[in-house]
Amino acid sequence: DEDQVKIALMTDLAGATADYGGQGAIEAVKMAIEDFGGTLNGKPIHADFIDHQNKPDIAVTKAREAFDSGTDMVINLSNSAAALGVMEIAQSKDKVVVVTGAGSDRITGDACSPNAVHFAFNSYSLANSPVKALAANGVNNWYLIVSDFAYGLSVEAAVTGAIESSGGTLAGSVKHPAFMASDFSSYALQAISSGAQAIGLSNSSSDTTNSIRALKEFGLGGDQQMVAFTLLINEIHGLGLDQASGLLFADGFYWDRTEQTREWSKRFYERVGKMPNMVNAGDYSGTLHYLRAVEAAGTTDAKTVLAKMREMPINDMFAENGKIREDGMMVHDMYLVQVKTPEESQYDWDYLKVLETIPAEEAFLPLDQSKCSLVNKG
Amino acid sequence: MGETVLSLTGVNGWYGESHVLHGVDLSVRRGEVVSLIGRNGAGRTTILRAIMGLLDRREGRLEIRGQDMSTTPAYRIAKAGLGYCPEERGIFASLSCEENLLLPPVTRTDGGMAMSLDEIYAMFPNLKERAHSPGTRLSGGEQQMLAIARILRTGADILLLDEISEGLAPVIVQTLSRVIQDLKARGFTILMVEQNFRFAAPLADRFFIIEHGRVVEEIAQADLAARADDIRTYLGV
Amino acid sequence: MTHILETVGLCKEFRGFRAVDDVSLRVREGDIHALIGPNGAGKTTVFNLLTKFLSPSAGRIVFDGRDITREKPAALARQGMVRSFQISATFPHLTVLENVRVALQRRHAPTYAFWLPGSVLSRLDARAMDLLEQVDMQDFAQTKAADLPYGRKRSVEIATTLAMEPRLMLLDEPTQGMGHEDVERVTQLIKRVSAGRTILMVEHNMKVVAGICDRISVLQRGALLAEGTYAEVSADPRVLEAYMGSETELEGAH
Amino acid sequence: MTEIFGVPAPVLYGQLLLGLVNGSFYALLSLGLSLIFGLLNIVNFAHGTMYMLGAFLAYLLLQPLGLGYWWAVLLVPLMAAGLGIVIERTILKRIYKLDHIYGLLVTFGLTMVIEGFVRVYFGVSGLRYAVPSSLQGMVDLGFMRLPIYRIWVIVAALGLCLITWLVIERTRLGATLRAGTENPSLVQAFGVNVPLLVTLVFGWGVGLAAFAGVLAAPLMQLTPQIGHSIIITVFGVVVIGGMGSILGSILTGLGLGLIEGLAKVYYPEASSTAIFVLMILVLLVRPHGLFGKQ
Amino acid sequence: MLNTRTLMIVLAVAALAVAPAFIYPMLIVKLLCFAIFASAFNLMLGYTGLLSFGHAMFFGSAGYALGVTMKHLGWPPELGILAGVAVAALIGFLAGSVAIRRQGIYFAMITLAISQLIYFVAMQMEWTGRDDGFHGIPRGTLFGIIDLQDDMALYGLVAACFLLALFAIHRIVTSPFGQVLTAIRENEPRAISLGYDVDRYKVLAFTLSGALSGLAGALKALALSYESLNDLHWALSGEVVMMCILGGLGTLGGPVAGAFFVILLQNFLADKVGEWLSVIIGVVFLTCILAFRKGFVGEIGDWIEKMRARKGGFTAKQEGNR
Ligand SMILES: Nc1ncnc2c1ncn2[C@@H]1O[C@H](COP(=O)(O)OP(=O)(O)OP(=O)(O)O)[C@@H](O)[C@H]1O
Ligand SMILES: Nc1ncnc2c1ncn2[C@@H]1O[C@H](COP(=O)(O)OP(=O)(O)OP(=O)(O)O)[C@@H](O)[C@H]1O
Ligand SMILES: [Mg+2]
Ligand SMILES: [Mg+2]
Repeated sequence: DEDQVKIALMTDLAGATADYGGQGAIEAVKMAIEDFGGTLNGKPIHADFIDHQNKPDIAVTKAREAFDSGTDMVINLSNSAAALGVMEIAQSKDKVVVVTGAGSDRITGDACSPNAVHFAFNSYSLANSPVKALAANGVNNWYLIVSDFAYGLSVEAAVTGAIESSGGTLAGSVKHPAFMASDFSSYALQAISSGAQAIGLSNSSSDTTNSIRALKEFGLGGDQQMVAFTLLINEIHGLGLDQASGLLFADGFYWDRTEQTREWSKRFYERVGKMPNMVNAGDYSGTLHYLRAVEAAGTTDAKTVLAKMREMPINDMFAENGKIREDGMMVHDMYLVQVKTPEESQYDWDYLKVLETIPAEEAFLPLDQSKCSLVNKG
Repeated sequence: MGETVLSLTGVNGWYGESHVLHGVDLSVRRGEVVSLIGRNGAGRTTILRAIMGLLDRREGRLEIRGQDMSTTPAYRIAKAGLGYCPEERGIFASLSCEENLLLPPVTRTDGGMAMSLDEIYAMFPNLKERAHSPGTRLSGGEQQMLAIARILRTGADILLLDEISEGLAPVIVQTLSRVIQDLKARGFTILMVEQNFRFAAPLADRFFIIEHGRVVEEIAQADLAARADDIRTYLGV
Repeated sequence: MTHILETVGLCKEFRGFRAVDDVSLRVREGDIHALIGPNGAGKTTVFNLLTKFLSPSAGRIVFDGRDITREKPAALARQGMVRSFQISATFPHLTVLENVRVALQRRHAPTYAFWLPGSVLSRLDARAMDLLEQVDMQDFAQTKAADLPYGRKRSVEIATTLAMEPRLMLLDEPTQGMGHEDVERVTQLIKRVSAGRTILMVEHNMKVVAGICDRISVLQRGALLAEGTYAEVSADPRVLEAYMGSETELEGAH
Repeated sequence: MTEIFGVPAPVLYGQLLLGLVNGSFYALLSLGLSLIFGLLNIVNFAHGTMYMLGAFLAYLLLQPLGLGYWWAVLLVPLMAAGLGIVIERTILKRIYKLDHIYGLLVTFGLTMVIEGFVRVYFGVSGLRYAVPSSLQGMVDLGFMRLPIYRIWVIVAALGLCLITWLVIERTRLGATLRAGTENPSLVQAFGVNVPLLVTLVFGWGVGLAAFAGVLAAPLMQLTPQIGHSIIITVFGVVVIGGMGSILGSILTGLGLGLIEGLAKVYYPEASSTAIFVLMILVLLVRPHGLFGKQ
Repeated sequence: MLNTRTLMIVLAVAALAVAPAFIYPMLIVKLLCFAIFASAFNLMLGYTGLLSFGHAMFFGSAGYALGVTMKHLGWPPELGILAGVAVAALIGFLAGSVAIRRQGIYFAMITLAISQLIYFVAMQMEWTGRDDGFHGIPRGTLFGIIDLQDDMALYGLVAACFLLALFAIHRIVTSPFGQVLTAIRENEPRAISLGYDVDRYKVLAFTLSGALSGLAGALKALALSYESLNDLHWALSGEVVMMCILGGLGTLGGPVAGAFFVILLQNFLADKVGEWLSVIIGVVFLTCILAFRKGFVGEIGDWIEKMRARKGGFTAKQEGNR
């Protein structure tokens, strides 16, 4: 029926990037609906959980089908290609998309859409802060290990930009095929022998964890630092602190940061058996924000709801005074974190030290540099 | 003549779906040379393959030295003392001549029939000369000798020989004829398939005529002359 | 008398082993020419060289006045030099008629036309039946080749070869593995189809050779040992020793 | 510092050595693949999966059972071989008489099933297997510091390759194997238990793959996909070397590791395509592979 | 016989006409695209006996070709599709010329390698959008009159192409060229000795199969307005083999049935069984290969033949008459 709210979580439920979605995402969305009260204007809130199997074309087909059968909002969309594809459809069918699982800067850049909101993180926000923070400590000579695919390159661009603007230098970089290589020793060796002060990992998922391992194996240490530009807490859990300790990265959410985050995270942990990562938290926060906007707007009409979403600030365990800009980016504080040493860690999932809070304005690309056509017009 | 060492009773055989043997009955006694003759495609090769357990499916009774081997897997049949020399010779390309010769495991030592390598080389001097060349580099005739020699080493005393004179120069066919006589003299039991009736005629004690996958006639050496007309009609000779 | 096929100093080495050694063979147009020799003499290798399934280590091959040493096998077939195989070679799941038709198709119908219906090939049927009659196979036209008895397969093969309108037919042991009846039939068939063309064949059956061959070349250890008519060759003591053996009654061997 | 085409010589040597490590994996895997192809006439698409499984089995031995690396080196190949034997007896033996594409397809199906299970039970985010304490540390080779563990990988892999090769080329069993590759039914008619031989060879081949998996386990995060990219590369190795050629597989595997190592220094973007280009080139010049027979 | 065939055709057309009323049209569009793809693949494996393990290269390249010509050059859809087909045919010709040097399993490996090569190249090209995919392909106006933005219009186009492709395959298989292909598959050395340059015929077959796969890929890209690297990935090549085998090789209906089955299974199961999907598909696939080797359509065909033979009074094939 017309005024029932139908949302769909579309993500990789079982594939290689299931940390960005999977069971955690399902539970996060369910928690949001429950916390909202389960119903909206007396009607139950309907949620579908759709597996795009990490294949953009399946995402596009299924999103089209979902929108055609009355879905109002699609959330998560791990995998940038899937996100970009679904955004186009959402625009042509006038529906809402909340991207939490993908990080491409294009989502709020040249491919931005009035129908899309980018919620949890993007490559700029992950790349920019660590570079700046290290520069302030005098670390400004970099070597980059870049995964040779769109996301890796987008991170690389953001990182190089940040290095330049903070007056650093790039000692070199090496590109590796994305998700195809399991042997990173060669890249690690090149990185270490470059003598750079910081080695940046412009890759993601298993590529990042394997890079970290290889760097450790070949004796990274002393005055050389590793910085990851896309890392989830699950991956640290998989790596173990002995491998990951000392690693610096930017994160959008850490479960053990405040009382509010802890409370929510423990509820999440009970359902999933893992602590939430920033995508999980984003899924929860995004769903909740959407539902609140629908309630406030009193309709599911996309234009009206999107306007409400932009108008209302986001205040929950994920974001304090988060705000959706006209390019679609939900800007919020980010955190520069460092992985604890095994000795520092006191209890399960006690993995990170929050070194610094990066205010929203600094964490995200300033609007005046945006490539988004929505911004230039406005 | 000795006791029956090999007998088939009501044997049916199939290649995949196609039913080729239709109730074969035959038996061979110790020390005998028996020849299966018939037209092309009559099923003679198939009978030998049936005995060796190389068909896709076989039914009926197979006895070797009085033991029922109807359900014995192929690799055990050889161990009962059978040596098989296939129609296509089956020389292994990746093995040297000598490796080919040494390939079949010695299965029976009790019968005392196993020939030593020296004895074999004495019988086939060419093989000694080419011992280290790859098997398929041998000429057709040498390959044929190798195929026979190979099964003499194993201690098998019942030999199944399929068209061993096929495609060989007359001069070699004559040599082979002598080899068979020699083997017979040593006490081997031989079941051979021959297209070349004139090669088989002086060697065999008995002949089974095969047609459409069954034995249609049995002729003893002594009756050969008398039954010449019958044979002619069966074989079109 | 013209020679349709000539080899000049043909050699083939397999990793140091000379299988064919300086063979200069000349086949006269219109003859049935036999190549005989002990096993491993190199007969099949010579055939393979002639039909380009192997390339020679040295020497030249001249067919009908043209040097064909570097020609591709298919091109050779198109020029009229066609080989039939030692092992029976038919298209097993095609009918006898289709077997012959495929051979006719290459010359007389489109072969690359993937846009035309298959029915355009039916105009070859009459010609195919004609060929089948020549080998006495007209009654089997609709039988699948796989279902034919051995000797009949040979007939199909020969009909197929004839469909190529060959000027020179190469037959490798055409009677090998055949019963007496079939040997007889195929021998007569070869004789019959030799009219107007040249045939070069390898054959161990001396009866066949004696019966229909005009000229005989004897190979031994890769080299040409003797050449001549059957009477000449069979009188040569070297041939007797290397090939035919002690039996004077030659048919006795087969 | 001397430079070779703009790369400092020590860096280059280091990369070549690392290439050799990868090459050892390729050699071990393609050897098993060749062996299986030779006797079973099956292109084992599941070979990469067996490699992955080897690594996960090692993990499984460690986590619930507490059996460490050396136990894994010993037990995992046996366990994998056992699984291989079960698969051969129950599934593969049904398809021997069919065209060999069925072998490829059945093993493709097996890949989906086995990998699916591993994914369900272990997840995808990657597990960690530590370098055994006895092999920790680095050796200073002068031009680079090489982890001891990698030296062990080269030694173990090449040692096993050598043993396998010797068995096949120099022993009676090997001769029987080679003969079985050509004409199994005839070998059977000579009294050799060929079905058993086939089963054992499959087990051995799979065991080699699993051994490679155990060797690899401490070198990377274990995800169900680790077999994917390597199997495609190994197919390439086998085609370049000549399918079924044992020595060819070993040498080509090592050679390819070295070439990849070079590519990663001079033109890293091409390191993943190098093998395919090489493969096409080789096939244009030598259609049967570098070591293949006609 | 002719009657049953006409009946089948009428039924198929009727089914295509009413289907959108019951099933989500864009899903049928996808099904049809994969059905064309699987049928094109069948032209290689089923009728020529060559297993290509790299057919995704045609499917994907055609999609990119359509994308580039329509988005950047502003070509209309009919020309975009043609461009896709042409590019796929060209790749088919080039890849075929290399791969044809080997047979059997080697052929499979080489095609796999070539398609991987194309995959990596596409992955590193700026204009493909790399793994972000090629976005925003306009659907355009067919022949300047039919606006394909309308899903039903698009469906009509795809359905028409589907029928056309099946007819084309049927025609190719029964054509004089098809006859030569059969001969080559049956006995290649003999075909050579009859003067056929078999490599050329195989390359042509590969090219045709590539072109038709390209048609499928181009249509899919047009329908989704989107093209991605997945369409070039070897997993897709594996999937199309699976479709053909499941449905039945060497039959016209088999690949269609197989494609429908696999896609529907993926479509409906994925959200329900989650992580178990690949296990389930794998088991289904294995069972089919081991138990119904001829595929659904092949097994049903056999069964019908058996029933017919029983009715007609034949008991078994004639035997023992040699
Ligand atoms: N591998 C096979 N598959 C199917 N049918 C076969 C096979 N081998 C032989 N046949 C068929 O079985 C029948 C008997 O063949 P067999 O080889 O036993 O005949 P044969 O008497 O030895 O004749 P030949 O003179 O040809 O050697 C023939 O009709 C043949 O076509
Ligand atoms: N591919 C090859 N590699 C190595 N040696 C070969 C090869 N082909 C043939 N030979 C050798 O060349 C010699 C001639 O072989 P060929 O097959 O031509 O003999 P043939 O005269 O046809 O004998 P047969 O009458 O037995 O058929 C043989 O010694 C054979 O071992
Ligand atoms: Mg026979
Ligand atoms: Mg010969």
